[in-house]
Order: sequence, then C-alpha cells, then structure tokens
Amino acid sequence: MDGSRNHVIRTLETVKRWGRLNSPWALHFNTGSCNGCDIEILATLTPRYDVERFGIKLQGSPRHADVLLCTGPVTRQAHDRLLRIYAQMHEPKYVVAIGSCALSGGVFADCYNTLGGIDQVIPVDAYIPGCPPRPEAIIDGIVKLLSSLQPVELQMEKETV
Amino acid sequence: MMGTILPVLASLLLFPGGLTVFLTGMAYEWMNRKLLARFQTRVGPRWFQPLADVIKLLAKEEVVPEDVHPGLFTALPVVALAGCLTAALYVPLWGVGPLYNFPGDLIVTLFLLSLLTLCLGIAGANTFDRFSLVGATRAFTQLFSYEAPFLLALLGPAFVAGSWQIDEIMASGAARWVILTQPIGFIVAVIGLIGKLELPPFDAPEAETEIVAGSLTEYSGRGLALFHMGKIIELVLGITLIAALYLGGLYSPLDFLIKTIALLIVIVILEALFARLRIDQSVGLWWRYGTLLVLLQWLGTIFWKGVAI
Amino acid sequence: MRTTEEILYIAEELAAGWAWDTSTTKPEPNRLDVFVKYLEDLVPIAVGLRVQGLGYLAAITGLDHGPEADILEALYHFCTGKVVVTLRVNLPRRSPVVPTMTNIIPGAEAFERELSEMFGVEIDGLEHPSHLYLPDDMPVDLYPLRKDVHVQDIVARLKV
Amino acid sequence: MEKTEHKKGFTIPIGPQHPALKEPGHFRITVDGEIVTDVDVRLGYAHRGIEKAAEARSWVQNLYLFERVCGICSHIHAMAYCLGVERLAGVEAPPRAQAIRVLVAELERIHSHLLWLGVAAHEAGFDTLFMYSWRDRETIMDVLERFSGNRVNYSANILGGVKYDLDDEFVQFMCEGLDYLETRSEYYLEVVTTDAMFLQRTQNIGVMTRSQAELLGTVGPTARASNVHRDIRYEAPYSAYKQFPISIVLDQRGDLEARFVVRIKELFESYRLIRRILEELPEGDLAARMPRKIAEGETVSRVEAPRGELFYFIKSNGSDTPERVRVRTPTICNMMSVVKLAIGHQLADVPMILAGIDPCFSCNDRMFRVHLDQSVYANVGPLKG
Repeated sequence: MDGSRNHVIRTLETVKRWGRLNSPWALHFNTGSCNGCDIEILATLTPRYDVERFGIKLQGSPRHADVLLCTGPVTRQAHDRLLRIYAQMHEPKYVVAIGSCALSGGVFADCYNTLGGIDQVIPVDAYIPGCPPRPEAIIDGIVKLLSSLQPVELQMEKETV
Repeated sequence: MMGTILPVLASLLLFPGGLTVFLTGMAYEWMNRKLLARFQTRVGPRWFQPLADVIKLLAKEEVVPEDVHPGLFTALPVVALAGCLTAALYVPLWGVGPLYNFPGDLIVTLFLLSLLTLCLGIAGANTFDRFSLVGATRAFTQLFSYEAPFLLALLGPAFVAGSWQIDEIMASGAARWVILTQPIGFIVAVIGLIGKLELPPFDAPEAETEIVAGSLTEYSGRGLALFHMGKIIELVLGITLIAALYLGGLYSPLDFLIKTIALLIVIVILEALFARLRIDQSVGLWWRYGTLLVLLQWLGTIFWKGVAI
Repeated sequence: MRTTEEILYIAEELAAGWAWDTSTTKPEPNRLDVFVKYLEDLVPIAVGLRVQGLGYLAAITGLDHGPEADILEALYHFCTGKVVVTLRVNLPRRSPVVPTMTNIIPGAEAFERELSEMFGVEIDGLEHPSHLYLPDDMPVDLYPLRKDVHVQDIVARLKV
Repeated sequence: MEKTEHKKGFTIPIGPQHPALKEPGHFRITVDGEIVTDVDVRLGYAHRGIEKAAEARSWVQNLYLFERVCGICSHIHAMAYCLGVERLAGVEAPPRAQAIRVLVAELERIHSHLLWLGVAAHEAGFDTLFMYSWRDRETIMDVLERFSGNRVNYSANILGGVKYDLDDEFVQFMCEGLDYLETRSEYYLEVVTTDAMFLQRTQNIGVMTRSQAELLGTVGPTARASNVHRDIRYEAPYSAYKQFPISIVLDQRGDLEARFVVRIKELFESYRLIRRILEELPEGDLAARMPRKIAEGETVSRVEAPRGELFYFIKSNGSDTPERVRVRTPTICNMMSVVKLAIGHQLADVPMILAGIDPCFSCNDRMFRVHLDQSVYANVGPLKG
C-alpha cells in the first residue's frame, strides 16, 4: 500500500517538476542598474532570441512570476521594494542576479548608495555575470537554474529521512 | 439509475465537456500563440506549452490576499470555469452535434459564456488592489459594450432560422451559409468575440503597460489557472458558435477543424495587426458602429423575410 | 540667429547693467562666468537673461571648496547655441541659502532640489523644501557631495 | 495593500516595478474614472551616487564609471566626459578618432531610437511593431559588437582618442546593415504616420506647444517635435560634427505622433552622416597622448545624446582625480513635461506620454529624487491636447 502511494506521489512530483521546468514566468526588477542588462533582458523576448520557445514569459505581477530577474547593485531606495516584491512572489520562487552589478556591485561597488549585489538582500539562486550578459547568456542561466532543480527522487528521499 | 448517470458524467468529464474541451482549448491557445509569434517573426512556444503553464500554475502556492472576501476569491474562478464547461454541452464541439438541446439553448449558452467576464469583473472588484479595481471597471465596461453586439450578431442567424435552438439554426444555415446573407453580422460577431475575450487590440481591461494584469493581478496559482482555462475554453466555444451559425454548420470533426482554425487565423491576424485601443475608444467603437450595424442588418433581414413570405 | 560674440556681449552688458559689483570672466571662448556678489541680484539677472532670450537653464552645479575655504558655490548654467553663461554665487558653508528660480523657470526645481540635498543649500521659496531626495533613511544633515563627507561616513551612518 | 480611497481621488501607482517601466521610477497617478487629475513623480530608485564616487577615482577609471551611467547611451556619456577632460588637458584627439567617435555616437543613436520605437509601440499595445523594430535593432547591435566586442557598453573611447579602428570588412558589413535599416525605417515612418489604429493613440495626444516646451526646458527630440531648435550637434557642433554637419529635424505639431516622426527622421540623418563619414574618413592616429594629471580648470562639455542634450561640468584641481564632475542628463529636463502633459488625459495615455520623452531613469537617477508640485507649474497654463 505504502509503495503504491509512494509511486503516485512520485509521479505527481515528476509532473509538477516538468511543469515548472517548462513554464518559468519571469518578473524583471531593476534595482538600480544602468539599463544595459535591462535592455538585454528585453531583447531576449524579441525575434532573434525569443524566449517563448522555452516557455519563458515576462510577467507584470509578482504574483504570477516564478523567477525574479534582478539587475543592478541594489540602491538603498530599491532595497525595500526588492524585499517587498520578493515577499509578494509565491512559492516556489527563484531569483536570478543578472550582470556584474547584481553579482557584486560592479563598478558601483564603493558608491555610497549601493549595497553591492542582490545576495546582500535576498537569496539568489543563479548568477549570470557580464556587463551586460548577452541575451544568450541570460537564457542559458535561467534554463540551467531550472534544470538544476532537485530531481524528484532526491527530494523524496530527503522527505522520508 | 447508474445507466443514466454514467453517460451524463462521461459527457461532463470526458466528451464534449471536461477533458476534450480542455485539450481542445489548449491546442487552440497554442495555435493562437504560435501563429502570433510567427506573424512577429518569432519561433513561438512549443506544442505542450499551455499544458505546462497550467500544470505549473496548479502546483504553485496560492495565497489569499488580505482585504478580500476569501470565499468569493476562491469561488469565482470555479464558477467561471463551470459556466464555460456547461456551455460546452450545448455547442457542436468537434462537429458532433450538441449533446443536449432544448428550445432557447442559444440564449443560455450566451449567458453562460458571459459568466466568465462577469466573474473576472467581480474578482477584480473583490481584491483591493488598485490595478485590479481599474481592471474590473474596464472589464465591466467592456462586458456591457461587447456582449450586446455579440449577442445581437448571433441572434441574426437565429432570426432567419426562426428558432433559438443551436442545432436547428445550424440545419437551416447548412444549405446557404449565413455569412453570405449577413456579412456585417459575421464581422461584428468576430470582433465582438475578440472584445469579449479581451484579446488584443481590445485588451484594455488587462493592458499590461497600464494596469499590470487587470483583475487578475492578485491571483496566482490555482485561481489564475482556472481563469486561464476558462478563457481558452471560451475561445474555442466562441469560434465554434460563430462557425456553426455563420459558416454553414459543423457536421464532422474535419468540418470543425477547417472552419474554426480559419476563424482563429482571422482573429490572430487582427491581434497582430493593431495597436491596443483605449477603453473609451473600444467602447465608443462598438456602441457607435458595432451595435448600429447589427441593428441595420436586422432591419434588412426582417425586411427581406417579409418580402420572401 | 545671433553669433556667439553678440550673445556674449549682450550677456556681459546685462550682467553689468542689472547688478552691482558684478565681475565677469571668459574662461573659454564660448563661456561667460558672471560672479554675482549679492544674492538678491541672482533672480533679476536670470530674468534679464530670460527676457533677452538668452538660453534656458541647463543645470545648476554645486561646488564645495572645502572646509578650509569655507565656501560653497552654486553655478547656474544658461545655454544658448554655443554660449554657456554661468551665474556664480558664493555661499557661506554654515548656512547657505539661495532664492528659488522656480517662479521664472519651472524646470529649475529638480536642479534646486539636487543642490539642496547634495550640498545642504537651503532654497528660499521652494514649495517643497522637504528633506529626502535621497533614500528615505538618509540622515537629514548628511550632504553626500560635500568634500568633508566621505563615502565611508555615509555608509557607516546608514543602516542595512 | 492599503485601502485606496483618497479624498482627492483614486491613486494608481506606476512603478518602481511595473511592466510599462523597464527601469525603476515611481509615478503616483490620481485618476477620476479614467481621466488623470494629478501626477506625482518620485525617482531615485537607481540613484547610485556616481558623482561622489567619481571624486575618488582617477581620470581614466572614471571613464568606465561614466560609461555605466546609462547602458543605452553609454558611448555618449563617455564621449562627453572625454571631450571635457581633453579640453582641460589641452589635448585634441586626432581627426580620425573624432570621426570614429561621432560614427559610434550615431550608431548608438540608431540603436537607441529603434529601441525606443519598440518600447513606445509596446506601451500602445502594438507588440508586432515592437518585435519588428527590435528585430531590426539587432542589426545595429551586430555592427557594434563586431566593432568593439560588446553589444551594450562598447567602451570605444579612451582619453585622447578611441580604442578601435575600422577595417574594410567591417565597413562593408556596416554599410549592408545600414542599407537594410534604411528601407526598414521608411516602412516604420509609413506605419506611424498612416496606421489608423496607431494614430488614434498618438495623434493630438500630449500636445506641447513651442512656448511650453521652451518654458519647461525640454531638450532633444521631445523639444524638436515641438519645433524648438535645440540640437547641440547643430547649434554648437563638437568633435567631428564640425566637418560633418548635421541638419536639424523639426516638427510643428508637438504631439506624440510628431515625436515618433522626429525620431524616425533622425534615423535617416544618422544613416546619411555615417555614410558621409565613411567616405571622408581622415587618416591618422587613433589617440593622442594624455597626461596622467589634468591641468587645473573648469569646463563645460555639452553633447547631443539620443534623448537630448547631455551636460557635463568638469572641474580639475590639477591632481589625478577630478575635483567635481556634474552630470545633467536629458531625461530630467523632459520629465517635467510628462507631469504637466499627462493631466487631463486618459490613464491609458500616460505610459504613452511617458514613453514619448524616452525616459531613462538610470541616467536621471544618478542624482535625483523629485517631488513635483503642480502649483509650481501654474504659470505654464493647461497643456491638454
């Protein structure tokens, strides 16, 4: 009985994981970047790169999004907003830091109004370096992040332990 | 007892309601997105994209925001979807004549289809989010301006057939396609459907660049998935109805595919071709021209009918 | 269209005619620096420039000459064609005040607010002289672009 | 979410995270039904404190800092800075370097205007135009990448000249790209002036008369669409614009359509200028030698960025770091006009009007957070179209 129940759960988890992998809806938030990364994120939507191929859609509302794309060194003014947006997103959620500034503060590292990187404020799941990263790199980063999601077997083992 | 319930259940859950209509809806949504992408010289989504979206949304955490009526918040998507599923029973989906019929089922179907927009509006008004509220206002405004012409346009063929029953209208239009005698009604019906479904260029109620996602801004997870499914089902039912009433009826799956896909292509072309109208423009357009044109068409039809008799 | 020389000449005459004790220099061929001695002359000269059709207010720059010199300087740049006419006023570092230009140049507000926030210059007559153009938690008495304020000081005084 | 009823009316916040804004700005729009009655701007979400940081870095390091004031117009920021510093040092970049600088600046203008066209179309819900113009923009991105190795911050400037030279293969590649873009731009000009549905969203929306534009101190294409002669390339030619003059593009109408037309027509001017530069490209060195310490002095450097006049005030105290660098970006000049223009329009027009000035918050916010008050603008008069 327990075995078959496990089997059902495993199948369900596999289906859920498949859905998440194939339909990452993204939300873009500029935390004080120079626009360079932002226009490259926008460029990923357009014909040459077309992220809709991978099921990635840019959403407007934090409630609809699975992946938060952050650019910029996090200015003090953006700090609270970033926290709020992160809180508004629903589980499961992932954060991708895009560009040198979002990784470490970049050229703005010693400016008085920057905090130096997204991971100073919220946990980051993937880092995409570059100033700015190419659209291909951004797509690659998101896809890599999703394919690194814990395989179902591992996850279930953890739960049983 | 079981003998009567089982077929009913099957018809609700498998065919034509439930599973079939879900899958058809997803297929049509995919076609819609793919065609739009192709028109914009993009590659577009993969074939299983709508399914993945729905599964992901269903698996996502759902949070009921503060300040809303929680019962209403949860119930509205269900009601909207249920309305659409019920409507599927009276529509000749896949060309296999409507499963149930009774005199006046056209009116009931149309009412059931309006339920979605109504629920969307109430859902927006229920959430105390500014974007949702504006979205709700716009959804209601659009409801009032687009339901009426759509309804009137679909009543045109009914009037000619002298019946309010979908299969009878279909039968009477089979010999001579109604589109030939009532071209204006057809155009109004197609554009009315686009307005009803809030697709571009009539997507002011959920204009992303102004009010984020309109009524649905606060919805996530299951609620969003249900509303989404309701919408794609309504798309299928809407074009099925138009095809059945205007394009000489649907009598086989092949018939269904050809006619509905042709209609879908027309809709996607309109989506790709135009900039979004402001809410006042889209409403003005319909009250000023859409409704008037349909009424003219009606007058013509009445006149013609009188002469013929 | 007037030539650069004509514009410079008009501006020079104007500065001499409208205000007392005003000296002018030409640091570059296309620039005229007008050192305004009395604060109350600032707005009238700006009005004069405006009436003569001499450019629009391109920017207000603040300069801090350091704690030793004890002087802050506000530079009002007016641009026409190639010409940049700069009105310069010296302000005491302790309590710097300048009159607002927003009554004659609505666009000046953004620049004035920047000046007041970055250098602590009070703008007399500005509708919203309120603090905080910078992040909400920025201390009111901290003016980032003053020379004696260091990045480390600001970071140390700001939490998070 | 707090309860939304206000005494004054219903307030809708746009930003800092909002689909219409790819960058953070915050607008509080008070509406009466769908009509906008008040607009409040708050900026500063992208304020990084660059001007302070510049005082602690050497002249060369600052070049890279100012290049990242804005990712869309990175070259023109660096160019303004270089021109100013070179003037202070009494060094003039060789003619070939000047020509290449201008060439890259014009390439950047093309990329920026095409980008803007797409974004503005997206605001109007015209996604097909957005996709088309961004697809064509990739042509220019390829050109820039081939030139410098980077798509966005191409870093072509160094103090005293430029880093990269043009070779024949690249010139060939660029000319093909320009030919293609020219035909596309003609098509876009036709679309924005004839598409009836699109015109409904642009014609007579956000009208700004010439005197209003002057009073509000607008710059760049926004001002030129209101028939204000304000183009630094034309008024006060700098760098290679002296040898390769540009003609000014103006429009009388001052509405959103005029802003579309002006920007697209400027594209043709840019194509023409680039071809002309390629024909008459001077030979010679790419860079002059620059001293490590810059002579004491002050200078004003004004250049025409894609969005309008860019103003740099640079003061040196004779050391290897600047005493003060003041950056005034075009967006802050134009931002005032949005606040004034939006009132009386429909809510749906606000993103369009905002997009109409081509706002660039990261440029803007290196310094500001603005709270605008309507009473200050009382003497400007109503601007409703």
